[in-house]
Amino acid sequence: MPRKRTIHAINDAIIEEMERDERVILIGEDVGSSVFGDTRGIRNRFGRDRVRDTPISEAAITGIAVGAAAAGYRVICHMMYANFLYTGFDAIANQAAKLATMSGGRIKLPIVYIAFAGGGHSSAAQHSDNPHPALMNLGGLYVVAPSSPISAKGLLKSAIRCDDPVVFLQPASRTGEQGDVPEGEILAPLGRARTLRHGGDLTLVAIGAMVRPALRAAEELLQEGIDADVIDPQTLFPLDKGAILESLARTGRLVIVDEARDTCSAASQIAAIAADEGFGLLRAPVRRVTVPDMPIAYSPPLEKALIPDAARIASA
Amino acid sequence: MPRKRTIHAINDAIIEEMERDERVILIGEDVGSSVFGDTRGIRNRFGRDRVRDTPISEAAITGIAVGAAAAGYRVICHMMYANFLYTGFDAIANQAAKLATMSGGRIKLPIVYIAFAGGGHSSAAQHSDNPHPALMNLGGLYVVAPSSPISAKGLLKSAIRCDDPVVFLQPASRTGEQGDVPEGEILAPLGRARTLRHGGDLTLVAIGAMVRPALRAAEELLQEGIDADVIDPQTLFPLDKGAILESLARTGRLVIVDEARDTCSAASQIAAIAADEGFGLLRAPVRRVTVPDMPIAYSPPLEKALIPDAARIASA
Amino acid sequence: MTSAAPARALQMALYRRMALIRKAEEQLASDFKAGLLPGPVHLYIGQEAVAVGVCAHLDEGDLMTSTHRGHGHYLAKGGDLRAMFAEVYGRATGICGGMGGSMHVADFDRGILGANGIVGGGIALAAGAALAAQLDRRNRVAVAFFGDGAAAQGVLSEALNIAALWQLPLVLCCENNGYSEFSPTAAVNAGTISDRAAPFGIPAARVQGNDPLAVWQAAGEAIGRARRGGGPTLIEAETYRFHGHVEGEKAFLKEAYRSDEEVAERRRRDPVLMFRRRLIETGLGSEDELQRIERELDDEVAAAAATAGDDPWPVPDMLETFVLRAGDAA
Amino acid sequence: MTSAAPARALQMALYRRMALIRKAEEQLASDFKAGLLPGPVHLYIGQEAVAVGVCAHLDEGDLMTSTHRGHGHYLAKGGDLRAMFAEVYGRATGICGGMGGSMHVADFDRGILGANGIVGGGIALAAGAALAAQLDRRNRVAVAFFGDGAAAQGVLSEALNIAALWQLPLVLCCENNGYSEFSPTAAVNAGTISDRAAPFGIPAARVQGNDPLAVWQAAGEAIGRARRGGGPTLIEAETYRFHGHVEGEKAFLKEAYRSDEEVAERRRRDPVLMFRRRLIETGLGSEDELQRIERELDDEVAAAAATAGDDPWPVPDMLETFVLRAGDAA
Ligand SMILES: Cc1ncc(C[n+]2csc(CCOP(=O)(O)OP(=O)(O)O)c2C)c(N)n1
Ligand SMILES: Cc1ncc(C[n+]2csc(CCOP(=O)(O)OP(=O)(O)O)c2C)c(N)n1
Ligand SMILES: [Mg+2]
Ligand SMILES: [Mg+2]
Repeated sequence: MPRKRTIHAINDAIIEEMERDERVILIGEDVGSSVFGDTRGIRNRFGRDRVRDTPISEAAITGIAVGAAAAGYRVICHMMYANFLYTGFDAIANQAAKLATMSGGRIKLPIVYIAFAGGGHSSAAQHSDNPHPALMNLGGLYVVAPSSPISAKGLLKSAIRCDDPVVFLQPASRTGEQGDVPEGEILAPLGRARTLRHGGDLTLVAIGAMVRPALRAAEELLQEGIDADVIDPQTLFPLDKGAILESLARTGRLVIVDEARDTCSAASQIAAIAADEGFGLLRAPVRRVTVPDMPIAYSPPLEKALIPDAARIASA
Repeated sequence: MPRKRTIHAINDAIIEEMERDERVILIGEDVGSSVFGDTRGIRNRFGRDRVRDTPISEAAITGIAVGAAAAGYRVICHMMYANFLYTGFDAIANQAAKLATMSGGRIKLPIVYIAFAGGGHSSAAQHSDNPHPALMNLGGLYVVAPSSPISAKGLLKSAIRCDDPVVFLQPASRTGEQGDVPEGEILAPLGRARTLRHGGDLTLVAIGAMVRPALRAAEELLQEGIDADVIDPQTLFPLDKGAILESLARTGRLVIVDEARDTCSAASQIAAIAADEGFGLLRAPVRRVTVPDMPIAYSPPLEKALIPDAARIASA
Repeated sequence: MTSAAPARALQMALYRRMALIRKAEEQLASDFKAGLLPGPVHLYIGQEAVAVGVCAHLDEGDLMTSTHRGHGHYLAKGGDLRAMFAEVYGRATGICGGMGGSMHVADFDRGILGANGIVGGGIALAAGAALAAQLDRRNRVAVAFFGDGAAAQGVLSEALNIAALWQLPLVLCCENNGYSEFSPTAAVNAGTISDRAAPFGIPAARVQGNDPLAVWQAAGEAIGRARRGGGPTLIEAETYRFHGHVEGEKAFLKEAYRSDEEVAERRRRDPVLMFRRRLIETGLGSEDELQRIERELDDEVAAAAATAGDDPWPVPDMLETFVLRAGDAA
Repeated sequence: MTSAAPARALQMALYRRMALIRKAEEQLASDFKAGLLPGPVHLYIGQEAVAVGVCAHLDEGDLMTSTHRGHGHYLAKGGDLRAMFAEVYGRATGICGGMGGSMHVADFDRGILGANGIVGGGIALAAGAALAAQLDRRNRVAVAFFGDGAAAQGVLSEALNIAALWQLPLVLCCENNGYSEFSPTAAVNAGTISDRAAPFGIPAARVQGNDPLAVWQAAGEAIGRARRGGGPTLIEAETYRFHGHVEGEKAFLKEAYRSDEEVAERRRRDPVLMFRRRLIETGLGSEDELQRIERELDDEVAAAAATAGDDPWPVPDMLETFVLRAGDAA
C-alpha cells in the first residue's frame, strides 16, 4: 500500500472531491501558497474562481462560507490555526451551527471548516488550542479529529460530502506523519469510531494527536501484562458511544486521552457517558489524561509537561 | 431581610463596587438605557466617563476591556445576551483568557464580562445559549453562574474585585425573581459551592437557572421518600469539587442539572469528576439532566421540551 | 431623480407591497398587545419603502439577508404571509416550523436567507451568497439589509473589502433609522456611514429611505451594476422607525430615548401615506382603486393571521429530526 | 517634511535604536539557522525605522500593542534585550518566564502590552489602553502597531469608529510592508489603507516608513494631538520586510511569492543603511562615531544573547502558579 504523509492525504482528499463535484469551492487565507502544504497546488489546478485566497478577515470568511453554502455551494473554509476559529466564531456558533435548525430544516449547509489544532511545536498559547470542546457543545456541527493519514483522508472526504457543517481539526503536530493510504475512494463515515487495537483488559480512548502516544502506551502496558483496546472516536460530535460502551463491557476499565484542556473536554464527556450508561460495566475509576486547565506554554519543557505523552497515559 | 429582584441585586453590586473603587468602569451596548435593567441609573450616577455606551462592536469591546484592564482599570464589560460573547470571542478566548499566563503572570486583568444566558423566553437559538462549557474550557477565566438575587450580588461583587477575568452569566429567565438580600457587604467567594439543601439520600447539583427547578424537584422527591442535597456550584470554573464529593460521600448518588447542551457541559465535567475521584463513592449511575444537543427552539412547546424542568429532574 | 419614474403598474405594485407590510405588522403589533406572541418582535413600521424599493429589482433567484427587524424584507422579497404569521405565532405551519420565530423568518426557495438575531450577522452571509451568485454566472445578485447600528460591526468593513477585491455582485443596504436600539446613531457611529465605501473603491449612494421611488432608483443602479459584473455598492437609506426598538419596550425602559414630539414629527413623513398621496397627485392611482387595494390587503392579512392563529402547535417529537447523526455523510 | 529635523542627539539615538533592533534580529536569524529557537520567529528586519520613529515620542507611561513581528516594537519601546533573547530561547529568565516566546514578548512596566499572535489582536487592546489613558488624565497615549494584512480585520474599523466617537488618545500605526504572509497587499486589501480613517473623521498620514525622520515627524504630530486631547490618528508607513514572513519559510513554500530581484531592489533602500549614510552626509555623525556605536551594540547583543542562552530552562512546577483557584477574589 502506498505510504503518504497526512498533509498529502488531505491534499488528495480535497483534490478528489473538487474533481468529483464542481460545486466544491475552497476559501481561506493563503490557501494558494498553503502554510501547511495541505492546499498546495489546488489553486493552479482548479483556478482562482473556485479557490480563493481571502484577506485576514475571519469574521467574514466564516460567514461567507455559510452564505455560499446556503446558496448552493459546498464550501471548504480553511481557517489555518484552530485558534483563529475563535476570531471568526460568531458565524460558526451563531450562524453555521444554528441556521439549519432555526429554519426548521429547510436548508442544508455543506461547509467544512478545516483548522490545524493543538500544541507540540512551541507556538505558544494563541496557536496551540484544541477547541473541540467548544465546538462539540454547539450541537449543530459535526466535529472531526483525524489521527493518521488514512483517517484524515477518509474523514475529510466524508466531511466534504456531508450536507451539514463539519469542523475538521487536523492535529498540527502530526502533519508530517506517514501512513498507509490505499489508492482509490476512501470514505470514513462520520460518527463512527475505529478500534485500532483489540486487547480486552482496558479501554483506551484517544483523540486526534493522542492516538499515537496511546498506541505506544498500550505497548508499554502490554509489558506489564495489560492488553488494551485502543479506540479512536474519529468524530467527536456526535460521539460513537456504542463502540466505547461495547469495549467497556469487555474491559470494565476506561482511560481517555484528549489533548484538550481537562474541563469540559471530550474526555470528560466520554467519562460522563461511562458513568451513566456504562455505570454497571465500570470496575475502576475512569481516568482522563488531558491538558491542565491553562493556556499552552511556549518553552519546550513547559509545553511538554502540559501535553499528555505515552508515559503519562501508561501511568493513568 | 429586604427582598430584592435579581436585577436590582446586580444593579446594587455594580453601584457599590463603583463607589468603592473609582477605577471600576462599565462599558457595553446601551448600558445607559439598560436592556435588562441591571445597569439602570449607573450612567447618571457615575457619569459618561466611567460608564460608556459602546457601538455594536463586540470584537472591539471585548478587546478594549483587556487593554483598559492591562492599563490599570477594573472593567465591567456588558455583553447583553450571552450569544454575543461568540461575536466578540477572539478577545475573550485568545486575549483575556491567555494574556496573563502568556506573559508569565506579569499582568493582572481585572475584567468582568457580564452576559445574560439561557432560554425560556422564546427568543430562539441566537439569544438562548448557555455558553459556559466553551468558557470553562479556556482555563484562563473564572466562570460564574448565579442562581438567586443574593448569589448574583455576592458573586458579582467578588468578580469585580477579582484580579483575573471573570465571565458572569446571569440566567436571563431569572432576572425578575425575588429573594432575600441582606443590607451591607455581601461577598460570595469565587470557586465555592453553596449547599442549599441538606438531605443525604441523593446529591443534586444544579447550575444557574436550574437551581430553582432542582429545589422544586427535591420537594417532589421528598414525597417519594428521597431527601436530596442540593448544591449550587456558583462558580463553574474552577469547580468546587470538594463540596460535591463531600456530599457524594454521604449520598452515593449524583444527578446534575445544567441548562447547557449536554455534550461537554458542566454536567459532564462534574460527572467525569465523580467517575474518577468519586468512583468509590458511587452507588448508582450518574445522571445528567441537560439540554439535547441542538439549538434552542422558538415555539414554547418546543423550547419547554428542550429545557430541563422539575419533572424531568425528579424522574432522572 | 435622474431617470424616469417607474411605470404605473410598478408604482402600484410598490404601494401594494408597502401597504401589505404595514398592515401585516400592525396586526402583529396588536397581537403583541393582546399577549399572543410568545417572543420579542421588532417592527419595521415606517421603513417599508426601503425593503420594497430594493426588492422590486429582485426575483426569486436573487439572494437576500435580513435583520432582527426582518418581516418587511421577507414580505418584500415574496415571502408567504400566512407562513410568516404562523412562524411568529410559533406554530407548526410556520415558515420555519416554529423553530425560528420573528427573528429568523427565512425562505430559501425564494432567496430569503433569513432574518438574523445577530446584528451584522447577515452581512457576511450575503457576501457568501454573492460569491455563489458570481460563481454561478447566472447574473444573480445578493442584497444585505442591515441597520445603522450594525454598521459599527467590523464585519461590514471586512465584507466591503472582500466584495471590492472580488467584485462581488453584492448590494449592502444600510437602513439608517436614526437609532441603534436606544442610542441615537450619532452616538454610536462616527461620520456618515455611506462614506465608508469609497476607501475600498466601492460606489455609494445616500437616499431618502421614505421615498420608495428614490430607493427604487438607487437600488436599480446598484443591482444593475452588480448584475453586469460591475461589483458591489453601498446604499444608505435614511428612514425612521415609528414603533419602539422592540414591542413593549416602554415596560422596561425607565427613561425615554426619544421624545413623543420627535416621533409625531417623523410620522408626518410616513412613507406609506406619502406615497399614497403622490399616487393620487400624479394621477397614477385613484382613491377608489387604492381603497380597493387596501381592503383586499386587510382581508388578506386578517385571513392569514386568523388561519395561522388556528394552526397547531409543533410537537416536541419533531425536534429529533434536528439532531446530527452518525453516518449521514458518506 | 514641514518642520525642522530633530536635533543631533535625537537622531543619533534613533540610529542607535534602529541598529540595535537590526543586530538583535540578525542574531535571532542566525540562532534560527543554528536550530536554537524552539518556536517560529517573524523578523522585523527592514522595518526598523517605523517602530523607532514612533516610539521616540513615547515614554514608559505610554502604552503600546504590537504584532507577531514584535521584537522591533518591544526594543523600540525600551524592552530589555537580554530578557527578550531569554524569552525567545524559552528560558526561565525570559521577559515572560518562557511562557510566551517570540510572539508574546511583553513588558507591562514599560507600557509594552505585548506582541500578539492574533493578527489584528492588538488593535482593540490599544483602544482599551487609550481609554485608560483618557480616564487617567495624565496625557498618556496608546499606540497600536499592525500590518497591512491586519488592516483587513474588521476590528480596525470598529476601533476607528470608537476612537473617533470617544476621541481616544490613540495612534493606529499600520506598517504596510507589501505582504500579508505570502499575499501581496493589493490582493487582500482594496484601496489605500490610510484612506479608511477619513469616513470616521479621523486624520491620517501616509509616510515613507523606511525614513525614520519622516516617521518621527508624522508620529510626533499624531501623538502630540492625542496628548492634547485631539483624538486618534491613522498612520500608514510604507516599508518592506527583508526576511521571509517567518524564518525558514523556504523549507515549506513550494513557489516563491516574491522574486529575489524584488528583495534585492528593496534592500537598496535599507532603512538602517540609508539613515547611516544621511547622518554622515549631514555631518551629524562621523564614520568613527557610528562604528563605535555599532561595536558597542555588537557587544551588547552578543553578551545578551550569550548570557540568555546559558540561562536555565523553566521548571514545569512553576506552571502551577497559573492555575486559577478558589477564593482569590473577595
Ligand atoms: C451581535 C449583537 N449585538 C447586540 C445585539 C442586540 N441588539 C439587537 S438590535 C440592536 C440594535 C440594532 O440597531 P440597528 O442595526 O440600527 O437596527 P435597528 O434596530 O435600528 O433596525 C442591538 C444592539 C444583537 N442582537 N446582536
Ligand atoms: C487571526 C489570525 N489570522 C491569521 C493568522 C496567521 N497569520 C500570521 S501573520 C499573518 C499575516 C499578517 O500580515 P500583516 O498584518 O501584513 O503583517 P506582517 O506579517 O506583514 O508583518 C497571518 C495571516 C493569525 N496569526 N491570526
Ligand atoms: Mg437603526
Ligand atoms: Mg504585511
